[in-house]
Amino acid sequence: MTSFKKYSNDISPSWCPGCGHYSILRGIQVAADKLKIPNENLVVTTGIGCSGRLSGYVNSYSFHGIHGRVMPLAQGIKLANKELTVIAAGGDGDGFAIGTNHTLHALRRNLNITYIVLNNQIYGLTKGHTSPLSDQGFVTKSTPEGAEDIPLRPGVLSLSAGATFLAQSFSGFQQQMIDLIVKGIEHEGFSLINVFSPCITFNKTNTYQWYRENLVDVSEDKDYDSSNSQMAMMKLMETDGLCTGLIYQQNEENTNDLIVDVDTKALVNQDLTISQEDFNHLMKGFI
Amino acid sequence: MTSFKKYSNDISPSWCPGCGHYSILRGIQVAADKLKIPNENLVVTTGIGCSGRLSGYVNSYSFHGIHGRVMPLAQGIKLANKELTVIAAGGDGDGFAIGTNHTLHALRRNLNITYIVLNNQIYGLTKGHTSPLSDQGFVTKSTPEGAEDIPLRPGVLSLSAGATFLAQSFSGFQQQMIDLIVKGIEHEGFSLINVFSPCITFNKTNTYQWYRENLVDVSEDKDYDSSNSQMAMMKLMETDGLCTGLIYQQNEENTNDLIVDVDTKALVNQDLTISQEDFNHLMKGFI
Amino acid sequence: MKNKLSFVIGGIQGEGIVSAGESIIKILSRLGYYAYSARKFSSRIKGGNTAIIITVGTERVIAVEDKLDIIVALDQETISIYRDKLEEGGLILHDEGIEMDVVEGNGLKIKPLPLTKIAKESGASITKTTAIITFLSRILDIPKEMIIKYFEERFSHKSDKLLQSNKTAWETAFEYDIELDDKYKKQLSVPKETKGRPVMIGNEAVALGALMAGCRLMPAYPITPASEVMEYMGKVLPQYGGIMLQVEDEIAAVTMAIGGGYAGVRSMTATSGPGISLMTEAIGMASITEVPVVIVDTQRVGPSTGMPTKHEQSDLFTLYYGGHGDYPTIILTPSTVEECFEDAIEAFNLAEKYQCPVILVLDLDLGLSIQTIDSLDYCKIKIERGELLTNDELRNIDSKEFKRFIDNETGISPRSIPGGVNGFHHVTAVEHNEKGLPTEDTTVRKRMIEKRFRKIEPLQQQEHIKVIENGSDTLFLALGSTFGVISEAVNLVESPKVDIAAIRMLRPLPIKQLANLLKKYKDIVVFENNYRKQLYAIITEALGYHDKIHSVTKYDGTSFSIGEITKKMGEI
Amino acid sequence: MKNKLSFVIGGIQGEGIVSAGESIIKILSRLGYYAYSARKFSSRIKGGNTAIIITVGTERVIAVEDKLDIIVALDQETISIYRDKLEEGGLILHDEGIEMDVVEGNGLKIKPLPLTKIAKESGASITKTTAIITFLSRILDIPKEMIIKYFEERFSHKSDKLLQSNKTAWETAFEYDIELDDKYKKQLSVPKETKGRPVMIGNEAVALGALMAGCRLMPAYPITPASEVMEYMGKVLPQYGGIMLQVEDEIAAVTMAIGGGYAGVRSMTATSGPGISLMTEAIGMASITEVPVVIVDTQRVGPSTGMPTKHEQSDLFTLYYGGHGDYPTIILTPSTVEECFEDAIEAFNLAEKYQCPVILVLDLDLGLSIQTIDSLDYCKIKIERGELLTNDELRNIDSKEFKRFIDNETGISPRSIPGGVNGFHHVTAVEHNEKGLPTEDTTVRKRMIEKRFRKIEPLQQQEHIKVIENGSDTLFLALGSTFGVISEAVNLVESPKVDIAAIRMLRPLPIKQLANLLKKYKDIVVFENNYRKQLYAIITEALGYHDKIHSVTKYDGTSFSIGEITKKMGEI
Ligand SMILES: Cc1ncc(C[n+]2csc(CCOP(=O)(O)OP(=O)(O)O)c2C)c(N)n1
Ligand SMILES: Cc1ncc(C[n+]2csc(CCOP(=O)(O)OP(=O)(O)O)c2C)c(N)n1
Ligand code: SF4
Ligand code: SF4
Ligand SMILES: [Mg+2]
Ligand SMILES: [Mg+2]
Repeated sequence: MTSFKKYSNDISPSWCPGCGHYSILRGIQVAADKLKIPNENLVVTTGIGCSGRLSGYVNSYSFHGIHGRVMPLAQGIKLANKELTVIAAGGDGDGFAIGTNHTLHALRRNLNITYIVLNNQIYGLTKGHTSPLSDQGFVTKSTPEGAEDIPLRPGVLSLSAGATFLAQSFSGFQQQMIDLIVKGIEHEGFSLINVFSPCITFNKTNTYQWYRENLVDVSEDKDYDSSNSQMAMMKLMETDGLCTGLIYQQNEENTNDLIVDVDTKALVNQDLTISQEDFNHLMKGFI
Repeated sequence: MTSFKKYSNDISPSWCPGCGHYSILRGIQVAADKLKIPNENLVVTTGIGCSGRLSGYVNSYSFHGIHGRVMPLAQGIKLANKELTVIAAGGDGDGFAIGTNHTLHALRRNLNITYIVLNNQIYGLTKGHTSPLSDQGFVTKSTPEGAEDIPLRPGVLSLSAGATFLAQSFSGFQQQMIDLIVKGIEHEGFSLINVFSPCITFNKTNTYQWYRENLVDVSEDKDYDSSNSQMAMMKLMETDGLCTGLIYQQNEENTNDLIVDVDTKALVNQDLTISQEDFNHLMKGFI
Repeated sequence: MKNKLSFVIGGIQGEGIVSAGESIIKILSRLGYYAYSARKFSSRIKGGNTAIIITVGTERVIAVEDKLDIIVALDQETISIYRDKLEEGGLILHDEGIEMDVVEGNGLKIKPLPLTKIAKESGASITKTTAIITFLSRILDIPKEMIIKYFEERFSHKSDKLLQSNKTAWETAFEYDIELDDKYKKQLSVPKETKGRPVMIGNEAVALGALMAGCRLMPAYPITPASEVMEYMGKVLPQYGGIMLQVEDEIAAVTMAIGGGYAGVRSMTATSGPGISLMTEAIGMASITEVPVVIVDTQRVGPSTGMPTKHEQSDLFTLYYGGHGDYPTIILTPSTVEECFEDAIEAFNLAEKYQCPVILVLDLDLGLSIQTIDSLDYCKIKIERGELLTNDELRNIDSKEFKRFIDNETGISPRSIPGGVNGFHHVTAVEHNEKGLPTEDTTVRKRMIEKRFRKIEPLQQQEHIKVIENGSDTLFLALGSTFGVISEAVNLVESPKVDIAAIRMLRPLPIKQLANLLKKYKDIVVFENNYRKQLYAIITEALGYHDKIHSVTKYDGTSFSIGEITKKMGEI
Repeated sequence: MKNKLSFVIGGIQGEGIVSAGESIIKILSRLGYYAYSARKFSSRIKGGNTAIIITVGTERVIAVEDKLDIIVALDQETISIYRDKLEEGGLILHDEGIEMDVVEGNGLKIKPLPLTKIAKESGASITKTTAIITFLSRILDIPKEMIIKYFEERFSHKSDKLLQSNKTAWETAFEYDIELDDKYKKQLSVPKETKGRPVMIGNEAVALGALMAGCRLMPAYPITPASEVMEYMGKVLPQYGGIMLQVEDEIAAVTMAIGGGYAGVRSMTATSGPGISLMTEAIGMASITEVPVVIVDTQRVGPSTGMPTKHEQSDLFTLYYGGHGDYPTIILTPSTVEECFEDAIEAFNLAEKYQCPVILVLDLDLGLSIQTIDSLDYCKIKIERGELLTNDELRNIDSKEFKRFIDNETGISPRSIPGGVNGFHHVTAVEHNEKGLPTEDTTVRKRMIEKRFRKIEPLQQQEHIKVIENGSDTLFLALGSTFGVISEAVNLVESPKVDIAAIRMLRPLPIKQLANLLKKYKDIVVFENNYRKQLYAIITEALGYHDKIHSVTKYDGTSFSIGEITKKMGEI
């Protein structure tokens, strides 16, 4: 089971030893291996943050862009070539501060992309500033008297924006995470996987131990039905977002035929030349 | 009952006759009158769109800014001077396309501002483009084959982002709207009022009649408890957002003391001069 | 008989004024005439005066005349605004409902017409447009069959009821006794050829060019005066396996287009000033990551929300100098609708050849002025994809050694796109080495920034200024729609005529050709619509010669009139 | 005895290297020395080499020397990077754990020290910093009591356990027998005065200046290398009734600040290149609505994400020319930490006086270099609020007639803020008339844009270039931290010395003074850290004189070294 190394480019990550992000990198690599995605058909895009470095360690096409714009970048790639497996990854700041708009609109656009949030509830790369996902009272360099604002909860928000697949996991739960990433990639539509990924250097509150103590696994609830969006919403509200597992997956067929339509070729494979006849016809429209 | 004219600057709006926005303008003016807000203490800020013109018709301080940024503008004003009544207004495109990020973060920041969404489910000013709130299949200039994406629902989204006050109304329900605006202004925290406001020129689907037929009033449900956020969420999900009235108001005291703290003066009234003694003390911090 | 004739149709916004003007232009163009129109509108949907000024001629027209032969007024404001421009012997046609404070005399003829009445009686108020078209075509002596044929085509897809109402309207208008002396009827000379010519706006020409160039992805966010680009693409792209997508904002639009370009699809977006400001950071990303992408900027009045429906050329500075850090882009500036089409194609070729963002800059007048053009040339369509590695080439590559950003002589590194075997590599908007991996090495940084700029240097040596020589030692230089106004002004004078030129590529600036022009001419006068003399400054920054180069600017939201140019010519 | 001494402390990021350097600087500054440091770090949190280079002197230091007297190495990389810079007779102190491939000889002394060991034994690995400080201070012959006093202050707020660990560390380090010949100890001359001096970075000086200027609202979004501005404000603002707020993005940050400025509170935000690109549209809004606001840009390497922790001065173009449309802003460019403080104050006064955005531009070296300064001058603090109408004045106003944007001679219209009776009015980012109402009138548009630019014209005539004359006919001109390097280089040479200057206001450019300088000097050499010669281009665009003005650039992510400047001086 080391064939996932095929998806590693042998560069040693610049993360702090113990950072939760390692586990997610491995999770993506193992999932890719399980699904036997050819390296050249995998595209990993990331935002900016410690999390953003992830794409630089995957042996595939990969794009490390600008802060908060990982979603439009990933969508552009998927729209261009629907045959690719596109995985986007980014920090909680990247996706829920500067990038919130894009995250929500990506959810409602529902293209077949898997978006993994590396959620450490803090800004790692800028050396410990508060994040919109930080809890109230959280003390950081930018909130010396404790964060004031009501934290955003990625799960609830994603469901509200029309998520067709929502999962949550934790860097400490490798197996669960891998399973969910595989499911997410397999889901025919947009999948958001919010992974709690401790920042051991700057977040002294939401530590590995803290998550272990506070997270509940939805699969432990026998009656839980992950195809029921209202139940999913309630679960998220009850646990204040601190639950893991497959939270919600829409049963119905994906309705967005922008790229789903099997009959049409990927944009990148379309013939670019338009015949003189067609051109003349187009010109007629102007006469 | 024409003293609300005090809040009108006598410029005749540039809206199409019959546009839903007229009713909201009047709603704001009447609410201001009911609350006897001195003209100089009222600040109305708006985004860009047909809706954005609203601030130009109110006899008060008013600021018509750039597309999608009405929320940060309004918050800056409120932070600067908590004694002002700040009403923000903007279109569905303004607040839920380009401005989504700010809308959600304003909700979680929970400053004492009232934000009225002039929701016609279309872009009026650009002459009929689709909006993120347009229904699937909606045909516009920019979606000639019908909108593909799952529409955003302002109500559900606002609750998910931590709304402490959420109401919905309709341009056709003046009395309800006025009551809700008054309640919103009185609410000690952020209030979002989503008002369905038909664009009679470009939106031939969501017409006055359509809204009358499709909207339900939450107050008709005897068991409805608007202080129960889970109930509010269920109601919004059940009705696909098509309900009006006071959807949710948090009972608890506002916790955000950025500007609530009664003991501190408004920023604008703070003494700007810092004594030499204090300066020396500050300098000591660097030695 | 006249070779050229000008008229204005004006009224309340929302009454179908522009649509009437467009129809007239289409009808005239089918007859073999050329027309050019200027739109006057405000940033509101209904209400407020709007007008379309049209100049028709037997030869190509690329600006409206200053004087008018006919005013068609549906409101009083139209008369008060345009009265002064009416030629002696001019004609005012107006809806009989409006009050007139202008009186006949001095050759002026005023004719009330039952426009509103006809519309009302026809059962649909929008048939007013049809009535206007009918009356105007009668005055212009356009054959009745032409008009009816046009109407029938136009309304054939509409409901029976609507067709019927319109038919009633045009029939009434045809029958109505205008009681107008033949001398007031405006007769145009017979056109040279009677072949039907296309009617287009710059925005549509850009879109059509993009489509023909193989653009298959266009994410965009609507904004005046650029929305027509996305609207046309939205109509045609699905027919050719492409996608036009209205997205959440301009940042998303450009970033998605960059994603598309990276993944190998020719992608573009279109916007105006506010959108350009928002796209700045991402454009820098496309440049440092060497991704091809095309961005259209149809300019309006700035800064900020500015005057959304008014004309200006004030994004030049920000396009040329803007964005944090140093990075190359290519900026094309078409000056006619035909060039909009050609430059759109060129833009995609340059973007892939030089692997960088290409910005296509129009102004409101060029983007929106409805006009007759000569048929666009299919032979001008060439698709050149630059250094894109083929599958065969990729198969011979060792993926571990692949240097996507190899620092070779030209600076242009062969490129692989996702899906291509062995070609996978990392791309980062952080400074990176030849393999694409992030680096903070000073030597590599220096080499890589030099490589990126080296790529586009050859363009500076090429000829990208269109010059029309008239034997003068003075050159009038402009870009965008201003070139049309200057051309028409020069055509009007007998002699001495100045030489005229349009800059067709703003960045990299065609330094060599400019230097030659500076040697050749005694004076170069730069005309532009902005306050800070942006084009003038860009040229003088690069070339000096402050004493030889002069600047004429206008920044009130309107373009130069022919008269203003003629006056400048007189001053030389 | 030396008047100046330089050393580097280097090791793995996350080991407390910078903190050790900062402590040494603070201790030296308390003794009356001046120090200046340069930080070398990468865009990662732990791991990777980081270093702080420090030059200490008995007189003011404003750049680090090229050569080093001591290397303190906690990793091997530090040695390989800095070995070549070591002076003859230099000293390497290194953690005994690291392998050494450098050998003693040629006057080079190498001394292993038990840094890691001490830290381990003390019970807390972060006491390594304490051990470094202690050893280094022993080598520099700093009185022991000073160090202990410093430590005690520093750790007094920490837990008992931490204090105890540190105490163990410093005591062990003091007792350890270094076995070093006195000749290797580096002795600095006694400072002139022994008064304690403040240690500051440019970012903090800006924040302190802003606070003293009455800034009470700062919404911001973190970004390297500007975050310290918000961090300091976050610490002090609440004590003075103000608010620092980390918001969702840079667009929100600047727009909120504009809201605050409009509502009468002195407001600012701070960012770096990527943030500046995102703020462009809103800055244009502040300008057209005539709202005072201050924006700090501590520049880093661009474009896009670029090199976040490296030095560059490449935002000048976008700040000067960027943003769609034409609008005035004021750009200040401090070149020392003291000027950061003063310019921050000036920025708020100018913003309110001219009712427009003021941008305060630093570069990474100026923003982050820890250094000793002379005490800041309380008397320089002046708060001038410009044409802000008082309540008395407002009471006499007829609100219906109030012209917030009156087009008067200066272009500066008296301003009312929300809450002020009778002063209510409409503000719009659309072009507007004197009352603030939207208009599309061409005459009004023209007048209003002219009014807005007229406001800041007088500044062009003022002296905003700091010139230090040395009797030369060559002037070395720079801005930001480059000025410090040039000064130190000029101080080093006996003669001939060039004259040196720093531009302190980039926009509006001090045309008059520049013209005089151009008359006075035979040659002007512009030094800057960017690829496109941005400062050079801005000056030549405004003034011509291409032959007199020369450009020297460096764009590899590092600032000029003193040696590079000296070399250029030699070439004259
Ligand atoms: C436009 C822009 N603004 C700010 C920054 C600075 N910045 C870099 S990473 C980051 C946030 C990092 O937090 P997060 O996304 O949670 O990732 P993490 O480092 O925690 O993995 C910020 C604000 C930037 N690079 N670009
Ligand atoms: C940055 C930017 N992008 C685009 C526009 C163009 N624009 C003006 S209003 C508008 C949307 C209007 O829709 P909405 O907010 O729903 O308001 P409505 O007109 O329907 O009331 C757009 C896209 C702009 N002014 N600025
Ligand atoms: S700072 Fe935090 S998020 Fe960043 S690498 Fe270190 S542990 Fe991970
Ligand atoms: S276009 Fe629609 S939203 Fe705009 S004014 Fe007209 S009816 Fe109202
Ligand atoms: Mg994070
Ligand atoms: Mg709308």
